[in-house]
Amino acid sequence: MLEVEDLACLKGDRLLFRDLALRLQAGELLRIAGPNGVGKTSLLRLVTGLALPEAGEIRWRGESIRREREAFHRELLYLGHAPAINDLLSPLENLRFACAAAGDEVDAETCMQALVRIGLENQLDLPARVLSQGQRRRVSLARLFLSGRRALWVLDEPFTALDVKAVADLAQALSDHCAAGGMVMLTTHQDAPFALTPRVLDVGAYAC
Amino acid sequence: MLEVEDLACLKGDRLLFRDLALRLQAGELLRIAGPNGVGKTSLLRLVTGLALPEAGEIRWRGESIRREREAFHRELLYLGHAPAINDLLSPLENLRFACAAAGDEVDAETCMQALVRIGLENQLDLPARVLSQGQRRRVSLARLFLSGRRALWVLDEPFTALDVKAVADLAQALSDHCAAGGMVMLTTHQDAPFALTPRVLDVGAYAC
Amino acid sequence: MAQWESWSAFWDMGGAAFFVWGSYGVTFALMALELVLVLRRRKDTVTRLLRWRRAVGKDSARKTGASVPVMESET
Amino acid sequence: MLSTFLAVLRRDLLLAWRGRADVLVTLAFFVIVVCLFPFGVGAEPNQLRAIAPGVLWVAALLACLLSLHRLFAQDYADGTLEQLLLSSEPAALWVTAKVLAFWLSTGLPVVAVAPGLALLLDLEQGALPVLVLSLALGTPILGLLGAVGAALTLGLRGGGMLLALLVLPLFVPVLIFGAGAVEAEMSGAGAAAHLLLLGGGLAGALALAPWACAAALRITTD
Amino acid sequence: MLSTFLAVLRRDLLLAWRGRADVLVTLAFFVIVVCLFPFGVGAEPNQLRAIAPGVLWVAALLACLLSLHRLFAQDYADGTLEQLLLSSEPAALWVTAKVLAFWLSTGLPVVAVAPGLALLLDLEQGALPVLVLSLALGTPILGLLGAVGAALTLGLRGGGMLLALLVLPLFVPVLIFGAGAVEAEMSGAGAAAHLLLLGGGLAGALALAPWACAAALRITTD
Amino acid sequence: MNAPERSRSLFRFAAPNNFYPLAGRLAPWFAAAALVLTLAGLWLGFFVAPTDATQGQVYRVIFIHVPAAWMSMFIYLVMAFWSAVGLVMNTRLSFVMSQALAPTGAMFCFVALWTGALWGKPTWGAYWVWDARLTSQLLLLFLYFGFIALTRAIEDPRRADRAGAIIALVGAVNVPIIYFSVQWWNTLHQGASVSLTKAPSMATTMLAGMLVMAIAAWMYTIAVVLWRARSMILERERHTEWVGAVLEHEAQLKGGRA
Ligand code: HEM
Ligand SMILES: Nc1ncnc2c1ncn2[C@@H]1O[C@H](COP(=O)(O)OP(=O)(O)OP(=O)(O)O)[C@@H](O)[C@H]1O
Ligand SMILES: Nc1ncnc2c1ncn2[C@@H]1O[C@H](COP(=O)(O)OP(=O)(O)OP(=O)(O)O)[C@@H](O)[C@H]1O
Ligand SMILES: [Mg+2]
Ligand SMILES: [Mg+2]
Repeated sequence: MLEVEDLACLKGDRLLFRDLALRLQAGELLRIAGPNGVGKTSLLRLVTGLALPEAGEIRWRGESIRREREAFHRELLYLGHAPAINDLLSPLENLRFACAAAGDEVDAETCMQALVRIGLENQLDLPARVLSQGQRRRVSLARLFLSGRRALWVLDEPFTALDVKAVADLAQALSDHCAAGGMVMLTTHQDAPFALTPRVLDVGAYAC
Repeated sequence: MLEVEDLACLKGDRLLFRDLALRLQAGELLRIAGPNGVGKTSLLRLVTGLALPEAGEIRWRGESIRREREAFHRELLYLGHAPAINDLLSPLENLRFACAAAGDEVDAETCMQALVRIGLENQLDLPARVLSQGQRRRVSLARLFLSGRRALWVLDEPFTALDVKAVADLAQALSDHCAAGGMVMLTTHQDAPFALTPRVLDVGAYAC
Repeated sequence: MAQWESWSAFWDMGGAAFFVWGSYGVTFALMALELVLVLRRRKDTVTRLLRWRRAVGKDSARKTGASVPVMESET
Repeated sequence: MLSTFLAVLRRDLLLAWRGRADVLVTLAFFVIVVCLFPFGVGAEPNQLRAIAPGVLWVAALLACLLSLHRLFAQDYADGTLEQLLLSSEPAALWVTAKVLAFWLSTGLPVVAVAPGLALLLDLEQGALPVLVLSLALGTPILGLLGAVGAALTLGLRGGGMLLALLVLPLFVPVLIFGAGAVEAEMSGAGAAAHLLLLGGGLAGALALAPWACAAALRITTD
Repeated sequence: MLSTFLAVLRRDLLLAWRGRADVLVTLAFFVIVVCLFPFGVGAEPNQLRAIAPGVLWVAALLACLLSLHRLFAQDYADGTLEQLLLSSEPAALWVTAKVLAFWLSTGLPVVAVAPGLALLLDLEQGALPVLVLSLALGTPILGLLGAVGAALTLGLRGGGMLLALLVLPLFVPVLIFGAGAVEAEMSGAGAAAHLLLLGGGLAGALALAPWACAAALRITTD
Repeated sequence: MNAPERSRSLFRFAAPNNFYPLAGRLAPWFAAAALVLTLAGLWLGFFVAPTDATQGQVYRVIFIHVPAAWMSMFIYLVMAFWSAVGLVMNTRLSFVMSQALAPTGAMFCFVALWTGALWGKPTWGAYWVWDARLTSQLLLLFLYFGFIALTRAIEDPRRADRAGAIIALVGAVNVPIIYFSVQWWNTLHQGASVSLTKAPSMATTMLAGMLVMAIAAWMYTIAVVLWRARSMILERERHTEWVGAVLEHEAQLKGGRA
């Protein structure tokens, strides 16, 4: 459904990779691998359409994502390095805004349940500023439980700062999404107990 | 050498832990464990003297760290969540400044070698802003190779964003430091291949 | 020399030497400076790019040279 | 369509309320700059009265300018902006919501306290309504134009100051007509023409600036 | 002792040089604020001349104020400040180095262009040396006092604005003596007394402010 | 640098690899023309044109003041034009052109201000008055500075191109607004107390000198901008093979000379 062809990414003087191609089908879990600095984050940002490629083409359901940006973004969920959490708002407020801004209609009750499910039941009303690293991370990850109808999840190092149990839960959630016909594309340097083995794409293979 | 007694930490209206006690001897590697939000980062900041405890006493070589602050800080190396990297400076400049500011006399050549050793030979002159997450992390970690004479290393999630090989190297460096009579206190949720098994302190055991 | 009795009268500009020569002087100095900067920039660019090419190796150059689209566009 | 607009508007107002300090301090800045003038210039009433409209307007402009960099900075740093750009709604829409919230939380208070300060500088009371009206029409223009500058300078080194350099020339006409309106009223010439021009400017800015700003944001996050 | 001082000074100057844009733009801000005044106040030469010292000093003060928040912000955000506080040298030492670097990169350029702008406002040429001297003595005081405010407001919500609110009252005496010196010179009364007071203020600030600032930084990072 | 005819050839030269050598070939000719015309203009201005009846000799500043003022305004428009072309058509060369024009435009803008100020002191008794025309020139300088500062501050050239284009266009929309507002502002305050005193009927030799100098300024601008654009193109296209070839060629030349 997601097809990438001949992608090249130039950063400053350095051509990070070129001729990168990938296909992601419904139900697939794709892990982008490679050592630090090889261009995984850059690749994800290209795929989401946040950055423009130096060359190449990205298609979603057969249409170029630049031409059909809105349709693509309606089906995309991207969580990058930056957690998109405002320090002054509580986890609940942050989550509700994240959903509303993205266009998902979710009521407060459902958001609350998602936060409880992800283990923030005691932090619902604290300002995000005082949360621990792992708790901040969880706030943004809670969106995953509310975005089932978004087919493509693109996650940049989602396991960072999470404790062992949270890693296992998240891996389970990702597997479930794939089992339900979704697609997941993620980077991580950690091992996680996925129910289905992820396909691995090594960016290093396309490096220049 | 490092002794902590009856330590309590209050955040907002929550008492994170109390009656926490620990001793760290030369050559020991101590891992602070516990789920997200239990208070590991808070503990480390108390131990370094950056934050003040609600109750309890922290002693370094028998002296309270509040009374003998300077002597303690001369032997301490702390790397927190924030990488202390300026975006406009190159890795080399950042590292040299970090050492000079801390009072370590290190020349440019040695800094360069440390950066090369940690795998940044191609990024020596880039502004830190364009580095990838893992590369940023490495810049701050490079200080470890230059601070051998500092006995106590306090590291908050040092493995974050590092790739598998870098994790192994770092674990090796930590083990070496301990073998040479140093002390390491760290938090992490990841498994790392340490040469000597770390002693584990579960903050959860002291939680209220 | 239709306008001027002597060179000194010319340089004096009817008492307005400072204003007239100040204008012309600064103007031509700026233009000369700009020219020098532009030409030097070119030299710097060439040397820097040569060094860069040596450093990265020539094969990392993309193969687009001959086939640059007539109206080059990004995307 | 409207849901994103409302979500952004509601959140930004909530944030302004949470960070009340910010809003009050913009205001305090306005007040202090106006109050500094007598110290710098000397306290002679006639002179103060003559420069009062100019000082008030310059102070309002600076207060607005200095809070402008906050408009997108936080959202840019924490990744919210990326998420908004990934929303399927047109970006000009929520940009408008952000500017509106910004004006409600910084422009409006300035407009509200201006009459009080005008009295401090001994401005004639007859000119007060015109002062308020000119500020009420002018500050949203400043916000809209400033938003474009703020979007363009996001995450740049000289950020805040570069922003000042970019937008100040654009602010000059607003300043001229704004302060001019008050002076025209004081001199008896009537302020209608000035105010009409400000209104026209506001309509124009409202129609164009959000699009320019949205384009700038897309460029910035590239 | 000196090695930390020099390391910090060298790095901050290097950073200022890297971020040249910053420095130039502070300057541009100063220039623009001065130029805005005629638009607000009107272009009559006599009036402009009368308010020129005040306007120049207020503009210098604002330019300084607005760059102040940069003094520690970056180091605070990226953790460098923590590291500096963990250094075994006395904090007042490297704080002085930071303020010195700050003044060299923002105060000095402002002092340097002030005479040109004074001509734009038609100030008498005789008063120019006093203007320059008063700024050269006054802006370091602003930097030193401002550093304390910057340290206290680090990481707070209303940061930049709160800073303005905190330090402006402290700046007022400097403004009064600074602008007063120029006006005294223009009125023929002689500026010596004003300048001596400014010099005394500088000595006092230099002796006290770094310690206060260091204490404030320790509190902030707690 | 005004828009050439929209013919096929435009599209051919829009490719940087065609433009680069062409610019290199043309620039010296424009530079030479600028030199010759400047000398001719100076000769006309200083030795042929008569002394002005009211102002004496100081009026001779006009021969650079007016061309510089014209150029500074015109260059901004051309800059905005290229920016618009770049945004609409996605041609990188257009952005290069607009950024190459900016420093020269700012330079002329400054020259107009400087010469005007020096002219003003003897004629009006002050280096500066807040006259409408003067003021809008000053603001134009700020617009130039803003554009230059913005494009310099952004490192990624693609982002710099587009951000600069936006601010150039916003500025261009504002230039007339600024101009008229300033004019009105001034008249409101002090009527027409200050206005540029034009010589009632300019001597034809004066006019000729001015025009020749204006054309010289044109030629100079074109030459400098072409040269600057060449460096910028090399920089941006450094990954391409044709730049590789150019660089090798340059290296050989240097080696040959050394
Ligand atoms: C800093 C001061 C000055 C600035 C910024 C300035 C700016 C300008 C500008 C922008 C123009 C071109 C405007 C146009 O063609 O519509 C111009 C033209 C001209 N200026 Fe100035 N000027 C200054 C001072 C003076 C002074 C002091 C004089 C003479 C007393 C003067 C005489 C002229 C003349 C004769 C023209 C040609 C007008 C025309 O051809 O329409 N300028 N100046
Ligand atoms: N201007 C530039 N010049 C040279 N190299 C650059 C420039 N900008 C970015 N880079 C390089 O591009 C790469 C960006 O990598 P990216 O962030 O995509 O890495 P990543 O695979 O996500 O790494 P990590 O695992 O550390 O997150 C880095 O190696 C960085 O050094
Ligand atoms: N003002 C407050 N009120 C209530 N709880 C607070 C307040 N400030 C901090 N906390 C809590 O204190 C804890 C701080 O934890 P800390 O950052 O030390 O956790 P951590 O063990 O390092 O976690 P992680 O593994 O996620 O990094 C969090 O649980 C946070 O919710
Ligand atoms: Mg990454
Ligand atoms: Mg932690």
